[in-house]
Amino acid sequence: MDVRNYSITEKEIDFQELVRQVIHPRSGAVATFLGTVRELTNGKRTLFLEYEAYVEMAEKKMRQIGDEIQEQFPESNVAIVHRIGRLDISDIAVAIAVSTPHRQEAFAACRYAIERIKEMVPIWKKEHWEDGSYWVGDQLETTCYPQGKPILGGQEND
Amino acid sequence: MDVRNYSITEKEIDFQELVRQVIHPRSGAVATFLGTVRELTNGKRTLFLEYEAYVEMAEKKMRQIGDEIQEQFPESNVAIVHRIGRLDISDIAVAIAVSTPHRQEAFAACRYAIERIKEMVPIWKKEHWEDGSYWVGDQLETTCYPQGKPILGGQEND
Amino acid sequence: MIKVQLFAGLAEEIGARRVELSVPEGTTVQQLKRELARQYPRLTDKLETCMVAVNEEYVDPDENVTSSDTVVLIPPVSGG
Amino acid sequence: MIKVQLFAGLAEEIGARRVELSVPEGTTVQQLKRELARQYPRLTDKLETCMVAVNEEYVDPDENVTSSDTVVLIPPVSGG
Repeated sequence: MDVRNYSITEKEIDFQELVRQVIHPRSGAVATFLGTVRELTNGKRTLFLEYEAYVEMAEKKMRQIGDEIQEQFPESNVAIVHRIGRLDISDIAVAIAVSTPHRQEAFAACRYAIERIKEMVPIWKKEHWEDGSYWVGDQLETTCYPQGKPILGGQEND
Repeated sequence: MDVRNYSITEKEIDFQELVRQVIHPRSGAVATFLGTVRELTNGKRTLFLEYEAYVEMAEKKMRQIGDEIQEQFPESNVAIVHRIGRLDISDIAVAIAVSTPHRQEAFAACRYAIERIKEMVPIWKKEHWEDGSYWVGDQLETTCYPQGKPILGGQEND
Repeated sequence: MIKVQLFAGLAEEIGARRVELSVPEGTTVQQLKRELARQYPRLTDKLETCMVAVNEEYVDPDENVTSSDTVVLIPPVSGG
Repeated sequence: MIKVQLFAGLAEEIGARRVELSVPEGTTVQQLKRELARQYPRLTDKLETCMVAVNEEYVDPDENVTSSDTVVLIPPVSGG
């Protein structure tokens, strides 16, 4: 699998290109997931988001997620791209595409990918509101790592 | 919801446009599903497929599926397009996009949509091989409707 | 006279996408299928697994149809 | 001297993306965090919820680090 299938970008995500990367004669199904910037979270209005990544490790971890999926589903093809920088409402922050011979596997793999990204890919999000801003994952109500390693289930934007 | 969100087309599916139709400030997640033409089914090589639809009713039934989803997930947006005519290997036959505030609902709704399409939207597929062709759903091994109405689970291409 | 539309394998089997059947107004869907099978014996097996849509909705076999209805035979679907 | 990279809220808190700590070669990740908290007391709470990546892999607190390692503090992630 090509390394470009897993990337961090500062540009708008080319969704069509991502899907093209995974479509394959052996596949009958492509499931994709897009995380978009939502305006309201818990009743609070977001103005925009700022994403930052430890790029080298983030790309490596996204590739690892792809490898994990291909271990479970040997005939799958995976592509993941995450955008960083300033993102406005409705912008696409993350896009995942997985192709498999049959649809059940495509859905399962796609869900797995987004859960794993939220669990352990070193990317951070700063919310900006009218009255302030904060780094999600940086406040009391968010994930902490009592075991020193990521566990499932943090604060969710989608 | 706009009627154009549910359509049968003879042209290549504009996937990006489909996603654009469902992205919404209230949404944080878009799940999509693409059914693509797979080359091998049960070890047999497909040359191409031919899809036919009872267009008026198919669009009406796809819209009904969207309505069923919006009943379950009031904040969802749905778009479905199915292509007909001759489709070659790796061409996209059906594309579904669902946006919701959170990702669990988007995945659930997207899966629901494809199952329902396969269950009851009047579209038919003819497989063409080196040594012949047949209308799927027209042979002994495929779905029959003992109750006179569609039941879940037919022959699957994806 | 009731017009019936055919699709996919059904249309191919008899080389027509539309047939007219002389059945009384208000006949049931079931009777309509029986008349079709009588006129086109090759359709008999396929008709057994067919649904019928009247005015773009699936109907039960005991539904009545008239000449103003749009009647369509729906073989098992295979879209997606 | 061990160089440590910081991201997100951690970097913002001290206004730097990189700090150098004079700790002995082969010190543990846990000791490194303690030294950081000593030099930057404002980071203390945040450090508790931080992971540490050495050469782009998450490591346990008792892992040893040397000056040739790439050491990065990873606050709880929030991508996706």
